[in-house]
Amino acid sequence: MPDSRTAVPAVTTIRLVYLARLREAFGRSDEDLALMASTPSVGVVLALLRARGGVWADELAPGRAVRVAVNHTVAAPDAALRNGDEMALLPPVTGG
Amino acid sequence: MPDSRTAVPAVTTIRLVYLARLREAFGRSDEDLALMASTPSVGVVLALLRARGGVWADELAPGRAVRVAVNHTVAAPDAALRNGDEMALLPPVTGG
Amino acid sequence: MPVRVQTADFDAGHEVSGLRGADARVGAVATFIGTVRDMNDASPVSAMTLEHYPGMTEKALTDIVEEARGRFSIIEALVIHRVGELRPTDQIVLVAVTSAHRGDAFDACRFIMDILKTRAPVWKKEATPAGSRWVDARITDDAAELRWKADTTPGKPD
Amino acid sequence: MPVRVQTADFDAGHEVSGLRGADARVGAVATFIGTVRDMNDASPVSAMTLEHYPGMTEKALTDIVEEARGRFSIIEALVIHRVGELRPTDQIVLVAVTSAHRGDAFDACRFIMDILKTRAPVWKKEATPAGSRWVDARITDDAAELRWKADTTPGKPD
Repeated sequence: MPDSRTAVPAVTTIRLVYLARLREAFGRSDEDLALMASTPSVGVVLALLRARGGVWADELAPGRAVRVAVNHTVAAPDAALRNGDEMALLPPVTGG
Repeated sequence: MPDSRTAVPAVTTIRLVYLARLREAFGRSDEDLALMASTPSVGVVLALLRARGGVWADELAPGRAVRVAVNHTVAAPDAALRNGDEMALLPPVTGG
Repeated sequence: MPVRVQTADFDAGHEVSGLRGADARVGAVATFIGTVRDMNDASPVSAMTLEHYPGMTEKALTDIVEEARGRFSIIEALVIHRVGELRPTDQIVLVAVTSAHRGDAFDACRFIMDILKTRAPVWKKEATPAGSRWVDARITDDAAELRWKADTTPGKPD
Repeated sequence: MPVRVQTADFDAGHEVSGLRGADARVGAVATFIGTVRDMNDASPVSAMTLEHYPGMTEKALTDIVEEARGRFSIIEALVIHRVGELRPTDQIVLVAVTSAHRGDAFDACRFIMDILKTRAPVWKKEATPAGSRWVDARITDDAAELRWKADTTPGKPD
């Protein structure tokens, strides 16, 4: 059993969900992502995804109208992420 | 046959209609009225009705919220009346 | 006919379906139903009688619908106003409007109701424990009409 | 439940009757139905698919209804949003609100629709002669939401 004073690096695993146009652009509806960052946030994940380049960098470029929801609630870039959170990327909505 | 140059005094007969509270106050729903005035108008008829005194004077006192319609269209006091016109007295409406 | 005055009840769902028809230009349907409450001005109401001025009511409602057509981009509009004896929870009035977009449907539906409230020659007499009474016109109804008045010319009060 | 997301069609008349129930406090019922048009942005539309984010849609709609309850004096409210494959003239969304007086019913119904349009995680993909396309968010929808913003705090865009 690990001693708390010699903790292994914290791993935060979140589930990413891609909706509508983003689901089609990324070719997947969801994926799990393991984060090593000490204080994982929405902004950190967005930066990681942009770093994948190509369509990821295009669709998530700053200024693109993409909203983020964490556990079904709209969240700002500085929102913290906890293990097991569901972070969804939403294009502008067009229901109703 | 009367010669137009020696015309008999013009008689204008109108139908008066009383609605809702006014119908109950006046104890009648309608009546015919023969007017001798040379230029009969809504205002002339209102004055004639007020001159009856009692509930007529009360209900039609200047400042009371009574609307007049002539032939189903709201009319101002200076609106002219022609033979056969229907002039209705309407309390403030409360439908819908 | 986009306007009906009747003693019979109406089936709002059926009326709205008929108004929409199979018209695929319609993207928005706004509907209002007025119903009899069992309380008014702090008195219990057990029943009400709606009296109207036959002929003028139909004309006034038709004019209001035409005015709404002139102000808003609407496809169809329907007004049904009941008269006679009504009881709490009974339906009194239906206004339904179809349009391409929701703004026009909402605006026109509300416009028709607001103007109807101040111009349709209809009067309510309520049965209360203290006897029957003619309902007083609401100040708020005049205020609601005024909101639309900037660019219209409703009949002037005498 | 005042909020439902479903593929099945709905019977607006039946839903509104159920919402009113036998509640004699209700004096006003405002209803909005959104329907599929056969034309959008100058292209014919033969069908559309509505995709949503299960779980969040229900939560967003429930939050919007709660916000309406906080802002307006309403008795009951119902929102039904369909998802899946729809064709022109099909019903998409129903918003129905009951209240004592018409101002609150109209305001709350419109508020719910305006906010739903900008916050419910639902997306339309249209089938047109040029192929299928995701519908662009309307500037007018953002403007409609802004009308209500003075005293509310909707989720910020990222």
